[in-house]
Amino acid sequence: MNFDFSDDQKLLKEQIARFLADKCPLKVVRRVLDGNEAFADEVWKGLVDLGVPGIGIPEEYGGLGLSPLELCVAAEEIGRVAAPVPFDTSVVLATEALKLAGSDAQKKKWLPLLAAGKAIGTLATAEGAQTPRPSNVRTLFGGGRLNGRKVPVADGEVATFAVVLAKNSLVLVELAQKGVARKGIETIDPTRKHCELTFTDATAELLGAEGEGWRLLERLYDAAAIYFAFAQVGGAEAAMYMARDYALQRFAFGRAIGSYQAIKHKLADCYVKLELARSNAYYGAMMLTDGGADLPLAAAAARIAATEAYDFASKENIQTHGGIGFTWEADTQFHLRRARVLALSIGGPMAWKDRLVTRLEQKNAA
Amino acid sequence: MNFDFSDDQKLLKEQIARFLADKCPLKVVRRVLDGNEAFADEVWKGLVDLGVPGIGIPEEYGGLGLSPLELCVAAEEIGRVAAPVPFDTSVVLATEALKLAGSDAQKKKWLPLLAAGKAIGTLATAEGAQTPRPSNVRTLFGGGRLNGRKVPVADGEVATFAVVLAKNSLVLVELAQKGVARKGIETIDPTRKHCELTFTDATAELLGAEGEGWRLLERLYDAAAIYFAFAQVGGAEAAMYMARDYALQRFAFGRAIGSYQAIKHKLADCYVKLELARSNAYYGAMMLTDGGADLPLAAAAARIAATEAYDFASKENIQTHGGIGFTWEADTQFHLRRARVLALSIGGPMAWKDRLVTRLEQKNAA
Amino acid sequence: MDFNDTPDEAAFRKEVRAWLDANATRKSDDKQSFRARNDDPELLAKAKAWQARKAEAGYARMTWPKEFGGRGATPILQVIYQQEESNYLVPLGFFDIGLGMCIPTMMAYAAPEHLKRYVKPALHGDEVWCQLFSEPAAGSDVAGIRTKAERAKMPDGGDGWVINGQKVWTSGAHYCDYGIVITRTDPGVPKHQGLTMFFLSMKTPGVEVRPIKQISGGANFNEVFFTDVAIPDSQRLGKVGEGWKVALTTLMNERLAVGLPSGGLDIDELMELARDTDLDDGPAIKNQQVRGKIADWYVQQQGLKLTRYRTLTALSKGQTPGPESSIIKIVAAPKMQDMGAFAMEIMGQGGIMKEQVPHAAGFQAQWIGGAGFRIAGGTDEILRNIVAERVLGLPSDVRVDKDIPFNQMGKK
Amino acid sequence: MDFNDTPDEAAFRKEVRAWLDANATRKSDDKQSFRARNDDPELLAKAKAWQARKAEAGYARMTWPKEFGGRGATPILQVIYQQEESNYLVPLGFFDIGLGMCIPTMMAYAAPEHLKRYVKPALHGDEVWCQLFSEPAAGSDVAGIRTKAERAKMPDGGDGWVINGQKVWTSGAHYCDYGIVITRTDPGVPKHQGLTMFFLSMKTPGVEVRPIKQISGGANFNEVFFTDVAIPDSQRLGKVGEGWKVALTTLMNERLAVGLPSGGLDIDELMELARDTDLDDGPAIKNQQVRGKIADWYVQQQGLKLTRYRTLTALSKGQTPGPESSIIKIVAAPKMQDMGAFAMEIMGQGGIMKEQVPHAAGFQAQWIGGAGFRIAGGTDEILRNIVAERVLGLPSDVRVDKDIPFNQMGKK
Repeated sequence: MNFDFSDDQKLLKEQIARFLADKCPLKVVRRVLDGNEAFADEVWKGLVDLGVPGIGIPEEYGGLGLSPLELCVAAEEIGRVAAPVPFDTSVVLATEALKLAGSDAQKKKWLPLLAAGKAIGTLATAEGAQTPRPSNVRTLFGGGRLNGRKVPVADGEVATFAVVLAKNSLVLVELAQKGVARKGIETIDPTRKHCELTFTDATAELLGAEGEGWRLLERLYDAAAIYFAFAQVGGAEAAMYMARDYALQRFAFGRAIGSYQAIKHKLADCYVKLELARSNAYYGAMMLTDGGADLPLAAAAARIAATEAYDFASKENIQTHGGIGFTWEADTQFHLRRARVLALSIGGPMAWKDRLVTRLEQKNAA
Repeated sequence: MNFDFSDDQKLLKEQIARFLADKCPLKVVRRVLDGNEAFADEVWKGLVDLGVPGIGIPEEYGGLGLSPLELCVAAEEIGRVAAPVPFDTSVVLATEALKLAGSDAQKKKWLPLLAAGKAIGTLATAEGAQTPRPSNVRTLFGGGRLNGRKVPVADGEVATFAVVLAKNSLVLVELAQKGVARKGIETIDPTRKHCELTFTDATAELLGAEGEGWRLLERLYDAAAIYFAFAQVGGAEAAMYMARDYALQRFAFGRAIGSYQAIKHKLADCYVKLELARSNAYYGAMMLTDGGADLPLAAAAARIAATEAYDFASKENIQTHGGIGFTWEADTQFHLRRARVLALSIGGPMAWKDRLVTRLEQKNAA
Repeated sequence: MDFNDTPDEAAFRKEVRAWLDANATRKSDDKQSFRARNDDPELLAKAKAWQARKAEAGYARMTWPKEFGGRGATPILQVIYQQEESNYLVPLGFFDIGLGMCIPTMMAYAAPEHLKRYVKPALHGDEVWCQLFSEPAAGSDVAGIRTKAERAKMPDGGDGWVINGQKVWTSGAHYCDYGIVITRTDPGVPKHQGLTMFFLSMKTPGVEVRPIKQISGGANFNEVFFTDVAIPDSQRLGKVGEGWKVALTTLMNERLAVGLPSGGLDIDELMELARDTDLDDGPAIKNQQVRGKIADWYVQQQGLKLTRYRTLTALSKGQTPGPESSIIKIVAAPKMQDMGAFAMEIMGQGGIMKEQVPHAAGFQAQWIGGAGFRIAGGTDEILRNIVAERVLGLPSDVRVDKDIPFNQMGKK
Repeated sequence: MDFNDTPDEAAFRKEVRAWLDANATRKSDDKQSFRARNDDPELLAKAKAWQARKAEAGYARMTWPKEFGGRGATPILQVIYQQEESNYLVPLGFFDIGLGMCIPTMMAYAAPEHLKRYVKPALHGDEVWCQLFSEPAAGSDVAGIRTKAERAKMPDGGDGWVINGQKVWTSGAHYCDYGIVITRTDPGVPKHQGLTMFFLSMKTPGVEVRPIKQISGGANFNEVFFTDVAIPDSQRLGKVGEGWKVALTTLMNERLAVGLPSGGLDIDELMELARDTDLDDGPAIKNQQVRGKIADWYVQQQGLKLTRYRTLTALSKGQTPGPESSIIKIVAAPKMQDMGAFAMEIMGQGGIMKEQVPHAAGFQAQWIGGAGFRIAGGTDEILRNIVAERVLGLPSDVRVDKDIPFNQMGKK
């Protein structure tokens, strides 16, 4: 039984954690919240120096060629500090999409740039406030040209390219061209910038075979669900300990509020959800690494548990803080916002629960 | 604003409450639990003497001709003591079915007997462990003959007649005939006896028009949902106060367990659910009395809130009691069992929630 | 059982409606609002004008005695007035704390000449009052306040006090003229015993108001700093050391003021969203998980509305309402938070965007505002304690600070 | 990251499997069980025989020192043995408390001659032990026990004790030969200080065992009454007044013993039911509310199983497991109760019938048994306290009884 990360992986985790604790305290997240930066540049550069974007990229494409497990530990630490960097977009979604569906030429072109932090990629699927379905996606690709509108797109304003869902296919489109208009939009989480992308006869190319978009997206989301789960586990743990620390030092009626069962049991519930999420995330990581048959089921379980854990911890962290936790000055808000963005960005829990049961039915039928 | 029962209704409520407190303490329920009685005969007789079965029956049919409000207060008190009597079956389901769908001849024959407690009626819809639907009901009526099997049927062993769902119609069948076989079955609540009824060319007659069964059943269930909601509110309140009283006298670590927030907040939640249920039940009672357009919606809301309140209070009453609450000797079990029987007998919360939203859609479309 | 007025109530309602028709504009639908933003100075002026008109007509505080501009009326009449007024486009909300909490406290404790001076301007909207209770280290535990008041001579030689400290979460302090403030005058006795209440002008030198920006972006609350604020002893309310008793009067009035949260998005808008929005397998409204949630929240929404009707029934009958209204915020606050979050989930990834679909920003505001609503005016936890103790008669929490002098209370 | 054995573990597993194949019958599928009913006397005899065979082969308590019949092995080997054994049709469960809690307590505190006398028969299943701790007035608060032990001379003139009182919730007392019992020897000191532990034969005159019937119908627990039960001082474990320290040894071993609830119905059976059962609108499995619940419970079920694997990983590496296993019963108990209730709801009104559909009785047993599981071995509330205090480092509840002599503790 070896259901844990290796010592090397733990060392990498500590290294990243140390870097982020030093360079990405929550005041950096606040700077992005209140300012106009696309993301925290120096944090991103540091992560690039540590090799994070290249962790999952094979050595032949300029990456470190490490396993998904190494990327999972990075995700957890980045999630823990709610780092305002294009990790979820570039390192997870775009990189994994290329690995999954890219032609050799596409991989040769983009993966080394992604690994070196010289390109930022993103994924664009939604077209407004509705779950994209084959019947409602209006963005079209044909004759090498892409037309349509995608919103919200995380990091779209600074991304080098986007992987775009066009009807039933994925296409890769470089964003610095005149067929692409980018407009920043407001969202609930100003620490992760989003935009609207409008394509007007933009030059683009298929990523993967034509008509395979939904199938590829499902596989991409399974991988992303697991990496996101680690980010959510990290964030949930941070929010829980933020609440715990406050509960130890805040006094009401002559004693620490952490001595009241209402607070104690609330935080115990945080811990319970966190450990359920962690265990499910570990299994997802293992399946991702082994390409195990349980991968789709494990991904769904990891996603559901982690979303629940982060949502709950981030909400109850504010509740534990009381009034001060609801002020703009409080650091509680970062986890609340990020939890919601991560919860919705690759489909919410309702969708994943349905998916989980479908996969369970398939497994039982097999 | 007069959203309350009248003084006369409250007087009736007190009268019934006094009678039940005296004649139907939980040791009577225990007697039925451990024994072989069909129900607590002396309690039933006393309720008949008080006129309870005739409350909702018009005077021309030998009843008291009172409004649904009077039957609601009776239901609350009967629910409070978890009385082992055929109230839900005979007074609510069978009586209301006759009032709703009976021909004048049928009403003339049965309502006076029901009012006087000389007949007991019941309703038989289920055919095993599945929600009855047009596609799965196998019991058939034709040429005055009924064939099929209904299980579980509450009070079926002692009922004079049953209202039976036969394919798409309701029929009335007298049970003391050779075409009817009755067999007692075990259920989770031995304080309310159930049986299996098998019909073999049993003589029966339509109740309401042919093919109208499902529509009638829906209206019958709306009325029943409201009376049951009052019974559930009564039961939930009793379970809550049983827990409260125990929490005041049980000590752990040198103080009453009712001084711990885990217990305090649990019981506060009981109270919150109880008051939501009570308010929704009141509105149901008002709609039932006025025949208001909101009746279907109010019935569904009353049913959902009351089921939730009783379920929660009966479970957490045991939890508050700890080990002693899980023993056969404890009175906590009566509410746990009864809550579940009432929750499932006319459809569980999931079904009612779907129904509620359908009705909300209809209302909004209107 | 009905929702009808008694004959007297009906007559009064008719009178009110006629007066409102003559003096204000009826809303075109019940979702319309005055879009009150407390930081709009023009709005305050309008609100003051409306308050003045209302007060002149005798509708502003009908339950007050006639000598103070009221009618000595039963609470139900006041409720009827408010019900009717809510159908008109008028600016409200600036005077609730002053008239609901501060002035009643003044009536109970202030000298006759002060009442003569302050009640009428407050009632007529000329002067706005705020309540200065909460502090950074005293939220749920109001009696733990640290703002000090020490005896001092006033420049005119009279007896007075000097106040130093900080208040927080003061609604409307930035536009208020007066406030009542609770202070610690004796740190050497147990915490409830060393408090004293005062009232003061918010323009008194040394009073500084700073708005608090909330996570939601709003800034309706303030921090108020007191630096050597000198006030005469005549502004004391109640005896020295009996401030807690005075505060209880104020807070009891707060409890009476709690109503249903009104306006905002609710079931109708959620149904609309679910009808108009696709999930993976079709319109959200067809999904049984969505239907289940809608049903649960509908039952809560109705339950609260109907519970309120039970309270009004008691008022209408001249009875004391039961404790049922204590459930309102316990239910309404998490419902607000959860419903907002769920609506965002229905919108998918796009649920994070502000102002892309009709109610997106509204549901997001509920989600984020719900987190604050679960805290403001009594946290979920404090309210459950109150229900458990006052309604169910369970014992209070163990109080370790009861008999210890305030300045002896160690943190560890 | 994998679920594989180390080479040593794999070799051991192979050895165990070979031994089990030679000595027991393999289950045909993993849902099959021995249908253990603790009150079947024949079953006990079979269990004793199996225990003896196991002990002879050195598998009964591998972590114990060799002198006591163990192998001085690491815990992971014991876990591997148990994993393998669970695939065979063998009667288990009678010796867990004795070998897991009582005998380790004896090892820590009993005299060498007593260890010589008692350990081997316990290990070999010849003698069964029970733990006599809980009392009617001392459940969560074990240290609040009232059963008295008073010094007395034995008939042979030796020093001894006379025990009077009542224990409750004693598993298996009706078939046990020996027990360890905690008593109050000094009511004049604070409650944790006046306790003393003993062991005794359950056949000692004055010991009376009565089964407790539970709501679920089962009767695996007992009340045990002590009426002038005389035992020699040599049966004392630990010093007089230090019984709490001894009890903590016992209870710590209980914590290590907590595993996953195994057997019973779970997701597979719920899916089967949902597939085969119609709701109003078709097969239950198509209903998104049903799917949502299945998904939630699957995530919990998997989460607990995988959390257990994390613990086993630590054991396999020779490390001390983290606190993660403390979540198991907090999750598993309400899940059992809720899933049972939900399965009944799927069956509609017929959900109340016993034994009409394949799993009806099983789900009903979960619903009703879950209520007990939420209490037994630490209530939901106590377990959350433990997580909050031991894992998160939050303060303990205020203890009003800490320094008060036991006999001075008034009820009000």
